[in-house]
Amino acid sequence: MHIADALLSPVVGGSFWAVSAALIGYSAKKVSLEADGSKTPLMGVLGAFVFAAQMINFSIPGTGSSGHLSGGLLLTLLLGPYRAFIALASVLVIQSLFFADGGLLALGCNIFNLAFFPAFVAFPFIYRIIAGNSVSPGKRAAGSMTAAIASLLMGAYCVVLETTLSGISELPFSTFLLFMLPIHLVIGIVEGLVTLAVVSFIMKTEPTLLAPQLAASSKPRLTLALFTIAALTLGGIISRFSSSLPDGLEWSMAKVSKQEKLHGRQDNVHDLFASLQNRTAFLPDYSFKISPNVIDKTALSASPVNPGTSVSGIVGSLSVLLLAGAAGFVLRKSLPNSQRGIANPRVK
Amino acid sequence: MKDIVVQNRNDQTPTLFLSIGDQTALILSAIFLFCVLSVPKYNLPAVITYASFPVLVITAAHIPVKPLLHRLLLLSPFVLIMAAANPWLDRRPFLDLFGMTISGGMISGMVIVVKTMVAITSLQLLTLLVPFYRLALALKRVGVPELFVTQLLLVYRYSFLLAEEAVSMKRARDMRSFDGKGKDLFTTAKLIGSLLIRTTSRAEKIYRAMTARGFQRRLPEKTEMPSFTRVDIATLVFSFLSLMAVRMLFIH
Amino acid sequence: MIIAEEVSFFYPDGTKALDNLSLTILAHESAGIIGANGAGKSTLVNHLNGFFLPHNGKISIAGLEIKKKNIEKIRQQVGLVFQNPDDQLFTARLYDDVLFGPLNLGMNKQDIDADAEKLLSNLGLWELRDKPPSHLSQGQKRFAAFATVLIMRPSLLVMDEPTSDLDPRNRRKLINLVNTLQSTKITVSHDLDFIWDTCDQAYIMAEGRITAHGATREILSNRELLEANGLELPLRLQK
Amino acid sequence: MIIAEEVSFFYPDGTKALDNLSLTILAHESAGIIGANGAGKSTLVNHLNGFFLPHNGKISIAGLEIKKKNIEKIRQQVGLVFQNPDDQLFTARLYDDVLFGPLNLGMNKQDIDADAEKLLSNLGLWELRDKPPSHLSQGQKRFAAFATVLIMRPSLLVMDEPTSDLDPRNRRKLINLVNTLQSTKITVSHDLDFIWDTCDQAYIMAEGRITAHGATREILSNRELLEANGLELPLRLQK
Ligand SMILES: Nc1ncnc2c1ncn2[C@@H]1O[C@H](COP(=O)(O)OP(=O)(O)OP(=O)(O)O)[C@@H](O)[C@H]1O
Ligand SMILES: Nc1ncnc2c1ncn2[C@@H]1O[C@H](COP(=O)(O)OP(=O)(O)OP(=O)(O)O)[C@@H](O)[C@H]1O
Ligand SMILES: [Mg+2]
Ligand SMILES: [Mg+2]
Repeated sequence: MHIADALLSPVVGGSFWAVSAALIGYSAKKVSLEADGSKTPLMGVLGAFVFAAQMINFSIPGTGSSGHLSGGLLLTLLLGPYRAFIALASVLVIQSLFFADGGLLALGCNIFNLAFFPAFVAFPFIYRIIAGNSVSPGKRAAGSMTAAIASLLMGAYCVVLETTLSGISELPFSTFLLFMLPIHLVIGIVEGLVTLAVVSFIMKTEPTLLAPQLAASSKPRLTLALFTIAALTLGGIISRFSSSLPDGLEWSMAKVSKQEKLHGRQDNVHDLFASLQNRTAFLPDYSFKISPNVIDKTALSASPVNPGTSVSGIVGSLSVLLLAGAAGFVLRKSLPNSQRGIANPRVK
Repeated sequence: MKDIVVQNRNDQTPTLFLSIGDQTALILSAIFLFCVLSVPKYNLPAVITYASFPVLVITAAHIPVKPLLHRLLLLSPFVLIMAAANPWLDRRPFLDLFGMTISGGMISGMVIVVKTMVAITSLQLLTLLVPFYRLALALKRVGVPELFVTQLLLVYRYSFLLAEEAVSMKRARDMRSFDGKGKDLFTTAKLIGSLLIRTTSRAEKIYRAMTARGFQRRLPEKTEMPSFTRVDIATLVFSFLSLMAVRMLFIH
Repeated sequence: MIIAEEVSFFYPDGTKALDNLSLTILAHESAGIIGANGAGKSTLVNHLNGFFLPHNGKISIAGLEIKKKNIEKIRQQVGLVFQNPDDQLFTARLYDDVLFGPLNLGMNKQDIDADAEKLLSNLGLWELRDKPPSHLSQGQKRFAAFATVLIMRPSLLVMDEPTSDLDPRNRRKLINLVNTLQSTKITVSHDLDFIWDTCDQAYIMAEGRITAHGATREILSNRELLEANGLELPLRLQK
Repeated sequence: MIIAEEVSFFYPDGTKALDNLSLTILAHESAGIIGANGAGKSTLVNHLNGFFLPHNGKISIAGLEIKKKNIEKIRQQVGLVFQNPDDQLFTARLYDDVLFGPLNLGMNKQDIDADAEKLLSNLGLWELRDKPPSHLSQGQKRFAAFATVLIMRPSLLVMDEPTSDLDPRNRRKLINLVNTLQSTKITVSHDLDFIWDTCDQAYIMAEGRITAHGATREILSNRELLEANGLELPLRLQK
């Protein structure tokens, strides 16, 4: 489930960008430490494989609809956590660029939701604990199912969290969560079944492909996973608070800061933060809303006060749009062919 | 989905009146997206005004509009549901339009849709104007780890091959599947397993084909480009100023 | 009976692969389609099973127009052997591949097993039945692809370049096999001697349309006609 | 000069594909290798470029033994056209594929461009140069694969089933082209008439070994010998 750019506020999108970028850097370092160059092409191929596998749909029994593999757990089983994380992240980058799945700002969130959980949580702390390196089919089955379901549920939870924290959608946290979790439970079961079936198929026909999994690679630290989960739970609590009112993160930040003011703590820090944002003016104008009275005016009051949004505002903006189109047309016509280099004519 | 893959590969690189470097294009797109996406939830005019940037590029660079529109029609249902929920959940009157009351949710829902379209379009433009391998090199220059960039290039390169492989396997299956028999989860899982095996053997064969023709680890780098020129800097400054101007005008 | 009326087809990149093509093939006819590389033969073949739908014009097979809603019915009748056997074989075991179609058609497992054994032995593949198709030699793959289709007893059999990669003896075997089949047959091939031996009617294709048609031996001995369409006389008639 | 001495090779599943094969091909000879499907021809071809290394015996090319450490040198001399063109073409644009080898060899870009234009025009592919190879017709792919190898001017050219999927006129073009090349040539083919037209020496392969060899016309007109090896007379000699 890809989250889309337009549902995210820059603060939330940016934070997850930072987290995912750090994880990529971390994994890249780990992988280059392993110094097994022969696996680099394999990573590339398997990343592309995830893509291709998603084109083969199957019918989901009893529903009349069809689904496809998301592949996170499968790739981790084949490549180990670090390589799998990098491969999955690269798939998501390409999907965002070429398939309009998600988007640039949402990339951080999507990498986190779809790659972090299978690679760094579900595989090392669920699959391996249940199945270990055992070849017993029962243990493998239990391991894959649990791990797949858990990664999907955690991912879905994060989608809800990120969306409500952004406050662009009006859906309340708990409603949204109640909507998402059951769906992803089903998707998780299907994912687990398919992963299991694919793995046992490969075990039978080309067992050498599964070697990397059996040769235990170094595993991510438990503390990292625990810490992340704690942070996300906390986020959930905040969201639950905030989502009873619009403007999720901003509102809750306001509320928190208000409480802090009441308690007379951290006043300076908050002021500094707010004024910094004011001054840069570039960071979301949400900074204005952090002061509670603005919220009262724009978000909570029932009267239309936003001066930007009026009929004339919309008409104005539409004419700018038309003008821009016309300007482009003029620019195109006015230049002789030879002057119109390719996107970058310096490249030969 | 496959059509989209195909489309991108066949299109000639469109032309633009400005010649800016790839990093500049990348950075500009990022700044632009950031501006668009930080527009407050009820400010429709600002989002529409921002839409004029991609529109300018489309007309100036002579980019075929039809495929772009086609892509926009594929808006993720998830986004649409979220956008549609807003008018439902937020019914506070916001605007009076010829006696019709427009609610806050309607506006914010529309803002979501327009933002999505603008975001999608601008990424499409980036990928149309800058071929992928150059985009990847640009990423390397802005500090993305080399390992990751190589990975991106490999995934991209193999995707086309494997997409075709997957499509032909799916076709072979569909040709002999009837009444839903043959398309079930477990048959498909086997199919995916075979795809995986084929994938790796295909990769091996490609590797053979490459080494047979003198390939040694690195892809030949076809590009040598200066990092920043005056044109780049001018473009960056000018775009930045106009993006800020829109903010000043529309976002109070 | 297969009827194509003014069919046009464009690939997404704009290539016009079929250009107002019209064609009628009678039931139980064995039709040969010949033409230069890139003439659009495989594109036409892909239409006969509904993989491509015409952008203009229409095609019908035994009275059924080729359309989304008829596709499954059509695929039950039409057996298509692709030009590239890799497009046809997809399971991890040759035998599973052969059984896949009949099982989905709901045929009786025992009958199928008996059929499969006969067919595979006949084609010299019985010993290889447990191999993954990707581990076969190219000619073995070609016969394997043929088997996966033949076992479904299609009432229309379409073969795209069936003899390439076959050794001379297997090619001969194929000629005999094809000649014993009672179904309507369409063969696309550059092996004009094969067409000579297996087809009643020959259709010449060039630049996306049918440019000539008639009795096979007449068409194939008309040197000027063949040369005008980028072809040559069959080898048996040369010298 | 290519010398193979008692070479054996097994696939991982145990299939014995080469069985004590010995063979000598002289420099500047044009050698044809023929044999039934599954005889091991493609397996042998894969050895000539060091993709497979023999499990027993040894092979040397122009005095260089095929071994890990010589592989790079050998690959600069040997041009190999695979039986399946999909194994050969891998870039997103035909032209890039053609240039890939020469660029890696460090040839001069301008010379390559000129060469490529001449070669592609000659093969009728110049107009198609911007297409992705996977969007070509099967015969076009075959020629494309040929071009990617030919442009490197290998001193040993190995072609596995070069005529399949070619239309009669392109097949003729290939015969002429091959006959003008000065390099040592090894052609594996089921198209015995092609072998007849292009090869001086013919080698028959069966079950992983060479069972007969001699002047092409002698071998190819020996009906009993051919039939004993699962082959037939060339079509031109039939009837
Ligand atoms: N996927 C594709 N995208 C774009 N063009 C294509 C595609 N496939 C084929 N073509 C083009 O369409 C034309 C017809 O192709 P087709 O494969 O039908 O030829 P053919 O008659 O089967 O040739 P051959 O004898 O070589 O198999 C060719 O010019 C080819 O380049
Ligand atoms: N990857 C593989 N794994 C196992 N067996 C294989 C593999 N590839 C080929 N074989 C087997 O090895 C034998 C020789 O195969 P090879 O491809 O060399 O035959 P060939 O002479 O080229 O046949 P053709 O004329 O059909 O191309 C065949 O019996 C084949 O089934
Ligand atoms: Mg064809
Ligand atoms: Mg072979």
